[in-house]
Amino acid sequence: MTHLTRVPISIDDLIRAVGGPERGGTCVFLGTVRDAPADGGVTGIEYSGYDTMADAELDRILAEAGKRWPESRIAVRHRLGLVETEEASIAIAAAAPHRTDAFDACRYVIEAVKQRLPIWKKELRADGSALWVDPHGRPAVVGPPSPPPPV
Amino acid sequence: MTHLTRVPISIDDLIRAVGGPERGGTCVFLGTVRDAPADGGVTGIEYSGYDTMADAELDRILAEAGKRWPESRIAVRHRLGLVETEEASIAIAAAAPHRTDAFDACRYVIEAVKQRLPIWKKELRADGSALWVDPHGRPAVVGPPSPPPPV
Amino acid sequence: MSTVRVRFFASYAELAGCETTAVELSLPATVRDVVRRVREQLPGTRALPERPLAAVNLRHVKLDAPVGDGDEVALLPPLAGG
Amino acid sequence: MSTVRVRFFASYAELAGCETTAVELSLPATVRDVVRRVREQLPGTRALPERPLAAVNLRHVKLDAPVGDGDEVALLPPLAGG
Repeated sequence: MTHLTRVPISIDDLIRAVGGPERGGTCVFLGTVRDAPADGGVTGIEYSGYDTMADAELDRILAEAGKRWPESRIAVRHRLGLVETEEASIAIAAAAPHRTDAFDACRYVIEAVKQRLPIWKKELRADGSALWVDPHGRPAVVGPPSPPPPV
Repeated sequence: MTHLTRVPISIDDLIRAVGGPERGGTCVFLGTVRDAPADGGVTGIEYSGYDTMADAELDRILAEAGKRWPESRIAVRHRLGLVETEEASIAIAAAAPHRTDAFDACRYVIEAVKQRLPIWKKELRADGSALWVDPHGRPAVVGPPSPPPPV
Repeated sequence: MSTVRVRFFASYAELAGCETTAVELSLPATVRDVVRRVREQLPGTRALPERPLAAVNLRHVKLDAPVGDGDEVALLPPLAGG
Repeated sequence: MSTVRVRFFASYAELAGCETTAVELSLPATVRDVVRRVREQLPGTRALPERPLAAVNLRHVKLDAPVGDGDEVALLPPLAGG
């Protein structure tokens, strides 16, 4: 089963996927695309990935978390393609009998995702330029966005 | 504005209430009513509260969190009345520019709620009995549920 | 004599047999004095813990907190929100 | 001679001018050997960092990890998931 999607993530579906009568706490994390007015405005981010590896890596991350918090149930979705400002690029839901485990498991997954997921983003600027984003450094201008944002 | 509600909580509305282009991380916590098969099954929980104080206390908790995480925006809803198994009795959403703050602010609110909110719950058992729940101790049988669960 | 309004909730309302009552007492007085007076007035409340959780005017307080005329004092069962 | 498939992503695909290529090399060989061969084959990849992130068969590896015939080697720009 794939954790990657090209359509908006349904938070309700994700919460339902991890819910259950024995799990009383659910922690959800959403990462949303931020605007950057200082850089002339960001209209969206184009996400691309090494799909097969990203999916395998997410499987491994969920398996690790499942081993560490055996009573938890966790689901994750990551967007690919164009994600507009304020939309969620990633959503994680972790449910557990007790809230501490739900928080910790959710946190574990997002930290592992940030460190390990082979996914890249190109910031689409309001002026029509596009930049590959290196979260650890400076973005570099690489030219006009491709493909152009849909109308 | 009241943080208390007698109808199911819309998570999407709560997320929208805290979202914004400068806040890239949103942490949501849901507390849901657990079943307790060992106790013969729980069909729901009847929540009652000291409404005016609960609302004031939630205002104070949100103000404290807002002072501690000034760039965050936080919303909370707590159910009153009958909440059926697997429904959320509480939902908190905290959005912030960075995920650590979103997690920490959300966690702060749920811990404060557990310690300070004047709300009580009566567990409705499958056998028709009802028990006031003391989260720090043993529930005590207090008689048949009132009002009876809706069909 | 001053009057404070006393509110009971959840299991305490069941023990008291009522949800609100009025208590008269001379000032200065504390929440502890209110609890003492309530025990005299409503025999069911003798089953309450020696030192119940309390609030005055919508804020948690200790039992030695002062009360004034017109205050709303609440006696709170163990909290179970969330 | 053995063959490994090499994949480029995002900015590295732009530098390489392609998304996949095949590299031939004699075993034993490591990812570092693959990177060296890629630099010879595709001049654009000389702009890649000395020690790029790499994966073999969908797993992160260090540059001294061995590669075998038929392996899929990927060179990964700084990760930006989440």
